[in-house]
Amino acid sequence: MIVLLKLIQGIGAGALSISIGLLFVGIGRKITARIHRRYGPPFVQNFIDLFKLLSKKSISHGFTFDLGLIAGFSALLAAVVFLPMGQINIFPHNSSLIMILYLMTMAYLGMAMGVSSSGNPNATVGIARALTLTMGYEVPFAAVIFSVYLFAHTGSLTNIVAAQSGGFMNWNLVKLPFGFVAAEIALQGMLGEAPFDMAIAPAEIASGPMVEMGGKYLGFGMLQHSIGLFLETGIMVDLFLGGGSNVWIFVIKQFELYFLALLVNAIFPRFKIEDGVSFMWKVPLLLGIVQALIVVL
Amino acid sequence: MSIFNNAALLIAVPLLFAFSIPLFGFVSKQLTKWVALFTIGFNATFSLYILLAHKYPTVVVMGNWVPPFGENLYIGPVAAFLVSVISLIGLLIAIYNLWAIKLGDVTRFSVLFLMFIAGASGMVLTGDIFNLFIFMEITGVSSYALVAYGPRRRALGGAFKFLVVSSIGSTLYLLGVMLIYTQLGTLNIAEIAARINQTTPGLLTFAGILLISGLAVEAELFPFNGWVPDTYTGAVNGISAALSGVGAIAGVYALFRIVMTVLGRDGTYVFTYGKLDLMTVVAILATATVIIGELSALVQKNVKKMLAYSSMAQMGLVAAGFSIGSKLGVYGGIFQLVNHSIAKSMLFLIVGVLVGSGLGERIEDFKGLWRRSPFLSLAFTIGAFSMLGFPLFAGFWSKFAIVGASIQRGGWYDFVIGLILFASVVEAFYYLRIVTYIFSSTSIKEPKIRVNLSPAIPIFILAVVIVAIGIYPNFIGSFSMQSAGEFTHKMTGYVLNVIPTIAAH
Amino acid sequence: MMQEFLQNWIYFIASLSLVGVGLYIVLTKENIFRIIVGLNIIESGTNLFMVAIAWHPNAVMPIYTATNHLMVNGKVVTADPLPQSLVLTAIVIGLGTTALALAIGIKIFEKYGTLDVRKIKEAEK
Amino acid sequence: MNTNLIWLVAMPLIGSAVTAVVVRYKFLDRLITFLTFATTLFVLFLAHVGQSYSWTLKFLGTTLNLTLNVSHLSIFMLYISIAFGTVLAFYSLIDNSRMKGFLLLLVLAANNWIFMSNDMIGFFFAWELMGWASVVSVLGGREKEKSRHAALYYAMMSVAGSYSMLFGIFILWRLTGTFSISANIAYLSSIIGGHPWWVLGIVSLFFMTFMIKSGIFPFHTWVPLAYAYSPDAFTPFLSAAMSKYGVYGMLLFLPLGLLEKGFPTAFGVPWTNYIFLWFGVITAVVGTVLSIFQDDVKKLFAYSSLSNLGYVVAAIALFTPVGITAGIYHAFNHLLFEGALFITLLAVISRSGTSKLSEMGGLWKKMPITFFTFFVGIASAAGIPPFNGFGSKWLVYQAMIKQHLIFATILLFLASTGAFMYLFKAFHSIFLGQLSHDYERVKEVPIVGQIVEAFLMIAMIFFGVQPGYILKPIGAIVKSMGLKPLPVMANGYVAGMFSNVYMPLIGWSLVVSFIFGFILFYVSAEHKNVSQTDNYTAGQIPEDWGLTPETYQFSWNFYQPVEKLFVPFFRIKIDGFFRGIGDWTKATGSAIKEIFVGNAQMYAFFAIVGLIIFVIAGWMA
Repeated sequence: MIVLLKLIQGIGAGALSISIGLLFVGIGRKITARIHRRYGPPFVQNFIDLFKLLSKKSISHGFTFDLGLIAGFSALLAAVVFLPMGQINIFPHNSSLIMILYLMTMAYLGMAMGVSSSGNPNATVGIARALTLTMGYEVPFAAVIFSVYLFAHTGSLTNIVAAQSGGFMNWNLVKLPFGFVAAEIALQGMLGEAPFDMAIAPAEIASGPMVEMGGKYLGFGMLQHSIGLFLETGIMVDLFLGGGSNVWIFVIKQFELYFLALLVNAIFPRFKIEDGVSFMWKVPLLLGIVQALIVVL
Repeated sequence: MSIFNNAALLIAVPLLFAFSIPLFGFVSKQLTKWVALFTIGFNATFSLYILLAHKYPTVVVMGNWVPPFGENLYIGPVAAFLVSVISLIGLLIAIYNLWAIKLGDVTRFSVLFLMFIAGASGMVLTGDIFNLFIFMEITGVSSYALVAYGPRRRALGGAFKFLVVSSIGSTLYLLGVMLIYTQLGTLNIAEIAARINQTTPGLLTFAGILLISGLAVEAELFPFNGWVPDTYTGAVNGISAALSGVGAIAGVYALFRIVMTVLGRDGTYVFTYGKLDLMTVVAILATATVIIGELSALVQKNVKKMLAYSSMAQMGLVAAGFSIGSKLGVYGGIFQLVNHSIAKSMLFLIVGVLVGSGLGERIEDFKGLWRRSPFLSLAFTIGAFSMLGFPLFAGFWSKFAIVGASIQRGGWYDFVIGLILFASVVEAFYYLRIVTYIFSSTSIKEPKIRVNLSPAIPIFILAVVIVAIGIYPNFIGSFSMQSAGEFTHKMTGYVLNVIPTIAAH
Repeated sequence: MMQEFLQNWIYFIASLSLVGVGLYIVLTKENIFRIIVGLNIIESGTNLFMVAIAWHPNAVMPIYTATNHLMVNGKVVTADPLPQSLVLTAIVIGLGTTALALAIGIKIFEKYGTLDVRKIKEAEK
Repeated sequence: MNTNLIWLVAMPLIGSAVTAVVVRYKFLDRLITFLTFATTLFVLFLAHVGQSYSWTLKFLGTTLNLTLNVSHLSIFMLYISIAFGTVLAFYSLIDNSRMKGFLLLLVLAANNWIFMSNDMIGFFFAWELMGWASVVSVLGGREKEKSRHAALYYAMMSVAGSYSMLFGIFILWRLTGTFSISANIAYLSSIIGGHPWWVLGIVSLFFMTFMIKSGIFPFHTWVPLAYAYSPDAFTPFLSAAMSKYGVYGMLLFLPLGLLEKGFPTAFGVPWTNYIFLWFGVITAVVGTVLSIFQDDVKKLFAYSSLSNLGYVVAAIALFTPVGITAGIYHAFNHLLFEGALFITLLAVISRSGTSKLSEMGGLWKKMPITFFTFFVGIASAAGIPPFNGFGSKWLVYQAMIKQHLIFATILLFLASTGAFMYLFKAFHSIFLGQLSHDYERVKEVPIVGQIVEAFLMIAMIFFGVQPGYILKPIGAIVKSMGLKPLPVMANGYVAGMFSNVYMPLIGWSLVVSFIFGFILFYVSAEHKNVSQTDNYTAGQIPEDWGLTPETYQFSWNFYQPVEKLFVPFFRIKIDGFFRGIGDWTKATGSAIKEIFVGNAQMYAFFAIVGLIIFVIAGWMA
């Protein structure tokens, strides 16, 4: 019986993350358009695109191409299940932060496998850039995570959220300001937003990994991006903004973070890959280490 | 005692046949080599009979002049053990010579070879220091001539150097003997050992130094071993094997018989003017030999020269083992001495066979030997690993014992063994360099090396013996332990067996 | 014991200086035959030393005859016979070694065409 | 006095003797090797903790008894190394690289003896035996000159290591008079309070040997050479099982009770362990960074195995309950996934004939089973949850964080993300991308290979989802070391210090979401497969540009942009230090050689000078 309940909750969480993700991207496109002083597509545009893509015939590069893209989508779906979202917390005792992060890498591994088996060098160069960038932002993010670990003496997101209950004052955002700023920059890298979107750079490598995706594969890519977006902002909310008492507050807080990222995305040009990584290892890492020192001493 | 079990035969028979070989020579040149083979065979069986049937300790009196007055041969555990090793290795080398010595003057070669074996056995058996000098000279003369036997010019240069340095060494030894004789009036080792306290310290130390420097030439210790590289490279491989196998045993035995039994006082040794005892001086020389030997072997390009330096270094290691003075140290020393002569003579024989079948002497020529003759490369690896002291091979136990004894003695000996361990890492490098050359086969197809029977037998037997000792060390270990007892406990071990009535004073 | 030994110090000095001369020749000369001669001088030096050890002042020859009494009222007057016999063997051994050295010297001359030790070394390098 | 223990050592020795005889016939040689491994594994089942066996050896003047006893640690290490060895031996039936069975069996005999020995002589005997047996096997590599150099370099390191251990053994023998390991360690921990420097000196002698064997930071330079150029069938055993000997040795010497003696501590860890921990961390980082830029696949995985060893050493250096558990658990995981990766590499190299990443590509079409095992292997090496690598990496972070070692953990995290980079690079360059024409005829490995690969894949998933089976014996080991073991509630449960993970749950959620993915995939419109060069290239066809699959495959200079970042890092060369020592010894050697100048006068002169020095030394000293 419990299993059935958990299954339904899981499906609900999955559907929620997909729809919220697509919604955010739609609104995001409208906001970026407004910044560029044009109207931009309706905010439900992404849902329309998704249905169009899923119904179009497309070409594939063999079994690993399909398996890879499906894995990319479903691994993220599995990771969402463990994320405490406001009062929906499907597996409260099993939401270790590092476990979720490593589960997300499963998704990126799947997508990378699919994309690079397509044989198009642009795709593999894109993946190589994405992995280098991961090494870039993981280091400051690790500094932040471990300072939060030590600060809250716990590794599971549920307890971190519980530790921040109560008013705005005891959010981690207030207690660990440097950590939040470092994590914010790292989030920029995770989402692949402006200064760090060299992985899907349309000009240099024909939008990198997505070069061979068409039809339902592009649909899967879009789904993966939206769930990833939901997950990463969700983690940031749980870590620093107290996780929200119910789901809708949780979603609003996520949108705040995404909105911040969008603003930066609309303005900044792209880093070269090695400058991006060295930037990540200078400013955010320094902040993270400062934060860690404060927590440790 | 019946004529047959008189140990003097060990010396008499080889000499008898040595000088009667020219008669056989008239019949046929090859026969002389077989005669030499059979005499050494007799020597080997007789000494093994003494060793295994535990016929020692016996004193063989010459012309029934009772020991302190007449000359005597003393067959203790050391003498029995070393004589059997000498004659066994001599036998194997003689078998090798059947194939190797074809050109040149075969009869005179066999005469010299027999004299060499007789001299070496005499050195080990004799109980009289002047006799020791005579046998040293016999071994010396025969080995100069044997070295000069080699076809190449280098042999003559090597022989001449060996001759000059050894004759200076033996004159020093003779002076030392005379100095001892003037004070104690006797030449018998046992009596000198017992009455060593009656000598005046100044003269005794000077005599001791002279004796040691004289014998150090034969035992290849540092300042006196200049002749080693040129002589070993100049000589024919069979002779280098004999020199490094048999000559080294006799040389080291003589040196430590004098230092430990004659000049020793059960654990303490003659002090040079009351400060530095002779044993420490020998220890310093031994460590210097090891280091210099290993380092100069490292940069050698020619395999024979490398093996020469390596045998010099191993003699240093053996001397270091002896110079520790404890029973364990002497045990390690003797065991290493025997292991070294087995392994080193095998290595020289292998090089002999390879050179014989047209392979160059440079290290690079060993490339891909595995393809051309698996038997020789396997034997070479077994010999090299035993020299390095890898487990499952004979050298492991003896090197283990020497390191143990020297650390057990402690004090500055830790530093000594530290240097020796560094030197053996260097040794590991140049041996493994050759082993890796052997097994990394090259693409160029070279003909297979055919090893005919006569050299194959000694190499095979020596390789099997090395692995057998490596797996079950107690067979040789027990003999070396008894002989260690004879060296360290001077009075009970040696003197009282020879002259029961004498009381040490 | 020491002062009896030093009584005939003049002979020891002489014989050891002979050994010194021999050593000097062996160490400095380049010609092989000169070296062999040097070796011989060392040999004879040691033999003299051995004989000198056997003798003490106003010693009598050690052969027992009616007139020659070895022991005079309990004190040994004869020279010690043993080192003299040792000298015999030492001389024979010296002979052997010199003969071999000369043979090798001749062979070296045949092969190298020179007797100069330094030139042999260069030829060998 | 259970005699079955002696059979654990004797069986491989007999097997090796038999295989030595039939070394000519490769299949027979491999068959007997496999049978010996199998019987040793069977004999191992009879051994259990607490058994002991000793026999006397009259040597060194006294009767010494060589004892074997089985502790929790040794039974654990024996099981994993012999089990992996059997799998490898089974695979080697179809392999044709130049590995000699009898050498592998010698190493196995030494392996069993090392893990069970309780006396220093036996330990040293087995250590040196394993040393030279592995050196000779490394010699059989494919590239002749390189494997010769690699074997020589490895030989020098292991000889230097064993001599330093020999020195340590006899110093201990002089102090305690016995050779038994447990007695000596007890003695060391008893006098540690009195004069710590003396004890640290002895222990560092032993630790140098163990660091060399496991390839830890200052002594890691031989690892890539030895792994890359040893025969392909021997590399898995060399990298998976043999690197654990150093770890086993360290675990023997770690419980010195430094904490109780009030030893000065840094971050709650004795300062000696702290320094040693940093050696581990540096190895992890160095391993990862150097591995990213390798083009030879075996060198790439050699560095990866090096960096995983760094993890293990960093964890056990903490000497806290969770640290030791994490270290041993990661050692096991490393053995499993590194072994699986090297065996699949063995398959790929034997089929494609090259070990250069830039020359391979697109092999997944031809070797599906190998492809899947390799995929599971790199997933678990990167530490992705459902597979076995995650549990131990996660525990290592928990252990480090518990001691507030933030910087060390950040570096380890960098090492793990770097791991993902080089693992994907290898995965892509071998299996994905363009399949070149001359690999058209490549076939999958024979059925035996597929069975082994499938078995390893299932093992990785099983131990990933059910880590309890491994954590229970490790708990026993930790308890035997006098620490409180971690609670293991259920088989699937990994309890960390900060949070805990129920592994099967992750597995189930992945399965469910995969089902959703497939449903969505088949619901949407159908797709048509196209050839590998039919790509989005702005209208032209790659062939028009004269592109062949090889040139169109992107695998050369995979992380070239990152290389600029690490250029300052490459300038410091560790093996320059060892080469320096080598050149110095050679220089002194040739200087000393001048002494033997070659003419009789000089030698006679030396003799006389020696004599004079003798006399003066006697007089003056």
